[in-house]
Amino acid sequence: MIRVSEQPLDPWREIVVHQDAHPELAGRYGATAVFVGTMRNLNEGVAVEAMTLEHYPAMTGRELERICDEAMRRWDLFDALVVHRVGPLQPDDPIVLVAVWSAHRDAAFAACRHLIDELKTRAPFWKKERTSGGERWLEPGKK
Amino acid sequence: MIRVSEQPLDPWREIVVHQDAHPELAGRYGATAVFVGTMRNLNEGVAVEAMTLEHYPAMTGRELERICDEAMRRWDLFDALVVHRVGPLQPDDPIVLVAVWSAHRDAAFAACRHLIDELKTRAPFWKKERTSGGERWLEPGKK
Amino acid sequence: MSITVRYFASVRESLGRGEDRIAAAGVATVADVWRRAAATPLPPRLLAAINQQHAGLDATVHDGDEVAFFPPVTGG
Amino acid sequence: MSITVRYFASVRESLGRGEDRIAAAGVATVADVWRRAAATPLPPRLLAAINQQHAGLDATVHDGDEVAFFPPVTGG
Repeated sequence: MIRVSEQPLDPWREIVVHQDAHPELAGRYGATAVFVGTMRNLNEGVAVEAMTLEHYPAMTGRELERICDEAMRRWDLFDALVVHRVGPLQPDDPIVLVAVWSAHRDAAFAACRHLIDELKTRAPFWKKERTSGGERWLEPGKK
Repeated sequence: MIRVSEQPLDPWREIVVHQDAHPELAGRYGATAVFVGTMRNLNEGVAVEAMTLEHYPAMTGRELERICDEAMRRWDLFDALVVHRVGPLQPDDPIVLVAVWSAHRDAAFAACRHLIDELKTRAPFWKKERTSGGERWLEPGKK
Repeated sequence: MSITVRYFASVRESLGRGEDRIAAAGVATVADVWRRAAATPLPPRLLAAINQQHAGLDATVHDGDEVAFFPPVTGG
Repeated sequence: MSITVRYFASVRESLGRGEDRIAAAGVATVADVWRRAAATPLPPRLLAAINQQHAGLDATVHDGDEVAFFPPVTGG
């Protein structure tokens, strides 16, 4: 399942809500791998005050669905969840949640890593950060 | 931080509590990688009714500390959290939580994977499961 | 009919607008759309999508398509 | 003094007890401890610890040590 949120993202609550909504999976998965990306207050040595996340609404959902579908086909997963924040953000705000559920950990880790890498490469989101020196659009960054 | 718990484990709440207890890290980490191992109701095709997790109390804490210390030295992490359940368990009960916080995702994924692999190889826990055919001690299993 | 052209992030800010609409006549590829609509040289590392799917600058554009231009993505 | 010997999981159940205490005299290695305390052949894939740290069966044991025997671990 994928979702784009203009509201603050509570990734740990998202997971609980998602699991509660899928009782048919309870007892089936043995491995849950999760990645959460969080806004840092420092980027390349410069203090970051705030950030705006722009996206291409008509494309974002489709692209995230495509990325998830691909992971579900490639690995033996029970489920995958991707939630991405857009709009204005503050340091320490969670930006993205990727969670996958599978029987064993090999598939869970590989799929979770693949999902966030694909998302960062292909999903149409752009970060603009504000520092004391003004605003700047980010370049694709460190892994 | 490591902890062994005889009480039911709520991994998502553990993460929130841990993060709340470490406000000095807020805004510093950009990547959180988490693994949760959960009791399955099926193992090698056989329905599992219940499980008991035995451990070697005097050794468990030391071994988990050693595994965490090693990961903190090897990767650029802000923090690592390992919580492991012991005692009687039911299917769908979380067994283990591994969470790591770092600036970027390469270190977070690598350390999280290393921690759970080391834990499964070296930490003195043993699972005994109960099926309709009786009880049996598990063999080291699939990844 | 026509082609809808959309711009995002730094591309949108550079051009000072988020959208254009151009006639489809004489437009064959994504690069043609850029030259017609933006009327500036192709920026380095420009990415594009046709109807909300990633597309190369040499991909074929059809009447009625939505073509989007944007810089490398930085989500996650 | 003496050596405390502890057994866990299937090893404990096979022997029917969780702990032994043996005299240190004549005991040099972890394997010696097993032979003296368990008085059965060394099981395949037996693991051991000395003072709560993993140790090989040929590791040296000292008076006062706690030596533990257990099967391959299956936590996580």
